[in-house]
Amino acid sequence: MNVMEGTPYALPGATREHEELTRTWAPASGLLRWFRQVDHLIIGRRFIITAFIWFALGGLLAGLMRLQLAVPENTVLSNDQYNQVFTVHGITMMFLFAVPIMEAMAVFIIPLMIGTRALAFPRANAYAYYMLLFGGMMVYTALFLNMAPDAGWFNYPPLSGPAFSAGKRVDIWAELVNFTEISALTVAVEIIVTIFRQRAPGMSINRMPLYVWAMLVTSFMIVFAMPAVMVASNFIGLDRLVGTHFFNAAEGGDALLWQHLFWFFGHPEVYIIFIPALGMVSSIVSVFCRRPVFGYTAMVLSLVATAFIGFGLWVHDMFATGLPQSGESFFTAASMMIAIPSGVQIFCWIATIWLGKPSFRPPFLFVVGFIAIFVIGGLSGVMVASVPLDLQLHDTFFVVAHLHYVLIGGSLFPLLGAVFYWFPKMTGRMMNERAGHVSFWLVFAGFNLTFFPMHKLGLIGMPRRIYTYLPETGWGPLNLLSTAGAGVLALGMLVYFGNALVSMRRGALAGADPWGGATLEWATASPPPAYKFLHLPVVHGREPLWEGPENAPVVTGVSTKKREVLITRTLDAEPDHLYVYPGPTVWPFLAAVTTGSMLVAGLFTPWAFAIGTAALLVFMTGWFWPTTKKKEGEAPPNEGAAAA
Amino acid sequence: MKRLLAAALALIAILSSCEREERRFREMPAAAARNNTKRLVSLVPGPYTPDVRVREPYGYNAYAIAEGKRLFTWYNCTGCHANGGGGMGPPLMDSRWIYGSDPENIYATIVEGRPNGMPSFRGKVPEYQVWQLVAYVRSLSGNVPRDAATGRNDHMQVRTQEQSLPDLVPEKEPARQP
Amino acid sequence: MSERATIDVSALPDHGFGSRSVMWWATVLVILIEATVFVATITSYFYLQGNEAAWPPPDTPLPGLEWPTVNTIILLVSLLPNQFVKAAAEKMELRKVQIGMIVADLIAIGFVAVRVLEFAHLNVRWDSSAYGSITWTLLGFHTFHLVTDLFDSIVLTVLMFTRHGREPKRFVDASENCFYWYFVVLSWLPIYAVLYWAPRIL
Amino acid sequence: MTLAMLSGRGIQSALEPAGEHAERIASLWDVFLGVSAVVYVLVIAFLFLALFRRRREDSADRSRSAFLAVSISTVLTTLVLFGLLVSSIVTGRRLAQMPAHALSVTVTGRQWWWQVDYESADPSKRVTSANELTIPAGVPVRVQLQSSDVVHSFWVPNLHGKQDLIPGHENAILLEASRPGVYRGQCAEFCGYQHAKMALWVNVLDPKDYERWIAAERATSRIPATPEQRKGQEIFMSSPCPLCHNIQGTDASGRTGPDLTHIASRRSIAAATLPNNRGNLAGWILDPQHVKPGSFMPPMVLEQGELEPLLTYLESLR
Repeated sequence: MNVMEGTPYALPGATREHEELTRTWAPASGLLRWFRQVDHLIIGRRFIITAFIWFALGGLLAGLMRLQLAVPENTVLSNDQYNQVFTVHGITMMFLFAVPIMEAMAVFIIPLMIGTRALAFPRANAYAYYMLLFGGMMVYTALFLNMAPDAGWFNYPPLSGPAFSAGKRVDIWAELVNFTEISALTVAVEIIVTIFRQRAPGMSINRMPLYVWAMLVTSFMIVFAMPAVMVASNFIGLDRLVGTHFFNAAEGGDALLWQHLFWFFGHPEVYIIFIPALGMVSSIVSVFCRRPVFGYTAMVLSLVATAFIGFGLWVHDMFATGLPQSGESFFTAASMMIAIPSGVQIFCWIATIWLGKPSFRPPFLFVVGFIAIFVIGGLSGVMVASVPLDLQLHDTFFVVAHLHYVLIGGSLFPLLGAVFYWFPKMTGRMMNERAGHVSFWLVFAGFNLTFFPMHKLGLIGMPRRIYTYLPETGWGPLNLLSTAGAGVLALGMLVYFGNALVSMRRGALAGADPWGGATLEWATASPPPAYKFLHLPVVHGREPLWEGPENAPVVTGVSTKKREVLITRTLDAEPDHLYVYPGPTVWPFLAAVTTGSMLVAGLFTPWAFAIGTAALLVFMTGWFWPTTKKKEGEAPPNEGAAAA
Repeated sequence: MKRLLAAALALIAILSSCEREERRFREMPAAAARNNTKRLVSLVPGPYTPDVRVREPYGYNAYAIAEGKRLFTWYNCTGCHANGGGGMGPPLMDSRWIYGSDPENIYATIVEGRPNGMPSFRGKVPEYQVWQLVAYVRSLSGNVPRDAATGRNDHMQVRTQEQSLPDLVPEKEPARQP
Repeated sequence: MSERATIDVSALPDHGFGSRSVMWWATVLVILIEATVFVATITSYFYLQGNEAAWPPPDTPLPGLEWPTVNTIILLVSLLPNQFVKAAAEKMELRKVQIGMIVADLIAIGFVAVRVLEFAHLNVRWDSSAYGSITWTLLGFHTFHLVTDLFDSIVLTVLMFTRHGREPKRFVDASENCFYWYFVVLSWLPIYAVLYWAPRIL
Repeated sequence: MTLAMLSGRGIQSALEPAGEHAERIASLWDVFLGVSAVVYVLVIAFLFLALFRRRREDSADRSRSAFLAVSISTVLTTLVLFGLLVSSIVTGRRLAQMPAHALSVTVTGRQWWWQVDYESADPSKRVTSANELTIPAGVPVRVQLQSSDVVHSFWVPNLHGKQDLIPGHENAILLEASRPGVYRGQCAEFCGYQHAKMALWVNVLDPKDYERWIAAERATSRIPATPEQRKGQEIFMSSPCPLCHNIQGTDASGRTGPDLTHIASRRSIAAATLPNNRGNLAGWILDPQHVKPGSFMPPMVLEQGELEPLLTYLESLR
């Protein structure tokens, strides 16, 4: 008997198919299996765990900062250490955690949710994972070697330039950006292609789940935003390594060029982190209120509008640099306008809750917490969008509070809810509900206790990124309160992740669909078999599992002897052709090792890039060389150029 | 054996990057001392042996070399040596050393001064800053590891950055007596 | 339940050209990413130019115009074999694809050779001013993706002569490779205009 | 808690305006805060209603009314945002107005202190000082902002918002203090090891007092009057100090550290980090890296009996 028995799209008595598919899609085995996996479930799980490890380390650094700032003139950290710690905290959370975790969740969930057997370009996906892993390892090795970047995650020249940052610290920043952006861009391409070409028959573009929409929009934002920061990081790398003058005012360079390039990436980055979370919220609200999200079209349009406006407000981070006033008014208007689509989504969720029957399971609690916190972040966002107010608030703890309300409230809360929600799909077991409630209340209380006082600290003059402050500033008591809150927050996180770790082994068995979900990932076993769906589903609506899946047709005729996936048309998802994906291989790992070595050696000599590119091309040839007569490579060589 | 080798290599990498990246803001009193506490005897038979207590503490410290670069301008070394190319004073970026390329010799040159124009900075520049200057001056002729040398500065460019300067083999110095 | 409706897809083809193929989509996205890189770099070029009273800065000669112009012509010529290969690949005519790809590769190698001369005639060093930096970087970026694509094309050409060359997928690859080459050529035109004509006209 | 937090008290607070610009920003803040509070309460009230309303077993479709509610909320949001936008732009316009006549001061950001130059058409009347900006009350002062190294940001919350000091760019900010007093400002853009201890004091004087002050400031340094002071000056001149510091009227003409001509009249040392008194001065001279690790002031090693005269001399520089 097979694990798919009883799932809605499995034809009964398909034991032979089950056995053949299991053999065909078997993950890598043998001594080197860890380096050869390409399946999106395995890579996705690793991606998620790795990103959460970086999150834990970044959180520890945050704890160190809170300890240092707890009282005036504290000496937990020296100024040199503090600068490294706050910089690494920032780059960890932005580059190593936030974007990767959102992509990692999608790598795991999206193919299941749209009813296909694999993520497009499985080997590139493995490569992207190793790049994230190596990038994080590089930064934390550097931190232990006292050579972590120390010019802030925003890394403004001239401070980050060769004249004011000695040694190789800032170069680590520049290389990390290359690591993480290669990873992020690769995954973005995979996700877009998967969503466009591999949806189950019948899932036309107006029937895609909102989470799929959110990831589609996010991936496009990544495609357009990340190149700007790669250009910037290469500029600063060249300035530091071979003496170019992009940011040297005396030779025609300009420090503001950096700020434009960086924030052209940096502001969309916030929405790249936030939009997937909106998708998660929609999934959770819908399931736990037992009805479709109210206003599907409005939700989709809001996502798209957010993405577009998100590219129009980068100067919002540069109001104090003395730019022309008319320009500033435009960016104020754009920054305020982006509140409208966010508002529409909040209203639609409240309407959904109103119309539905909410049940207060932990994932839903995290969503309620999200709304309560995120609205504060949104409102303080409207405040910093106003030029006059921003002149006072910019670069103070008010902004620290604002961005944590937006990023923790807007992204981490939905993410914690989503992990709770999809945990059974990932592990086959449920997380403990009671511990889930406890962790929610601890995180919620701890978060507000930590970050709400920071609004006030900013207003009474506390700038960001200071390693200490004088007693007579009067900032002591609120900082102490904030540090205490950080303790509660950390405790809540411990409970949450402890719960996850214990439940992984001992949680109650979940079954295919523990929550009564609406979307296709709940139509397969938990955890899903390597081939995901015994028969590919055909869908007729936005909530296929709520619309009588037993009566829906299924797809037959996809080969059980090859790793064949069904390619469907972009808009209406009509079956188009069949395509064979490759099996386990070690090449992505080798290519990632080569890329990583090239980037690390590039800290020291520009020749590393010439030699590294040559080596990489050789590896890519091995990667794309067709393996056997029957199994074929998936990508033509120009994929190689992309990854290089 | 292999593992041992790998561990040894890793350790070397760790130690060297620690050395390179350290920021020593607050030097021990010995290094911060004013170097006018001891007088050298002006007449020494045989080749000159400078009196040096600390032996080149900053040869592989990127921060100290960068500080040396800053002080090179701040203390107006550029007035005579220009940006290393030389002017009223001898150039510092070539392989020719009148008084020797060893850190101790350069230290002595700065602290003691030299005939024909090099003033003595005894008592004017704190000990550790002299050593920072020594490290920087040596970097001008490619005598410090390239990964610790400074990059370009933020002013008009007069020459290639220190990092990219070619390594110069110093001219043979007379063998020193023990 | 055994009467459940099914959609049998076993008759569907195992490849598709153009926008039907997943590779085409990946190529388009890669092109979008690289185009964004070029746009960001060209925008930086004009941003830096806006800061300077003279461009190129005083005492810096203009970049040599001969070699890049020769190169532009070579690149435009390369479109002919490129289109020939693309058409042949979509009709799965192996011999034509093989010949066309060899010709296209030879032209591209010629282009890279002339590119070396272009660098030699930029008349500025990357570390002498921001003008030099952005000029070298922009030309460097284009050269980088030119060289990688040339290498890929050569590998694919070799593949076309092996037993793998007959697989339909190889023809899809060849077609996508030509598609990408269009981008290499078309992205060169604005870069050529910026690097060699902007300092003369603007 | 929320209410307690909204009342402002602090050493440098945007909520206690003492100048025209800060007042305008503070009133705009009040508007935004009020509107935000109302919006937040409404959203949370609706959320709770939605969560806990009593649900009857009726099958009537309420999505029409939900559609209406969402539409109305969206329109209201748009209107409120538009209102806020207009009020913000109006305030922004007012802040941007530069009067034709204003006192001119140049502030240069340095790692990690502020150089302050009081401009005058007559070169002999220019005054250079550090870490303290003295301005007359009720008079517009145009502060030119420039940086000699990295990006800094000039921010005196009680008087105005911040403005960046960017190498290669000229920025300016207009201050107009409404009443005499002492206000603190601090660098607001991360600038390296001592970003945390790069502050300055702003003394707002009655215009008449200001005239007196600037006249005194224009004078060269006091000539040592007592033997102890004279000895101190000798020690100063033979030490490394003059390589970086300037004392007008003496041989000390360094330009890389703060000008010490009238150091004793200043409120603080080390960029508003320590109150200016004999003990702190001694500590700063002997071990500056303890107070501000990474700053460019090297420690002085003094012989027995050198410190006291040196301090006496510095304290005489009023």
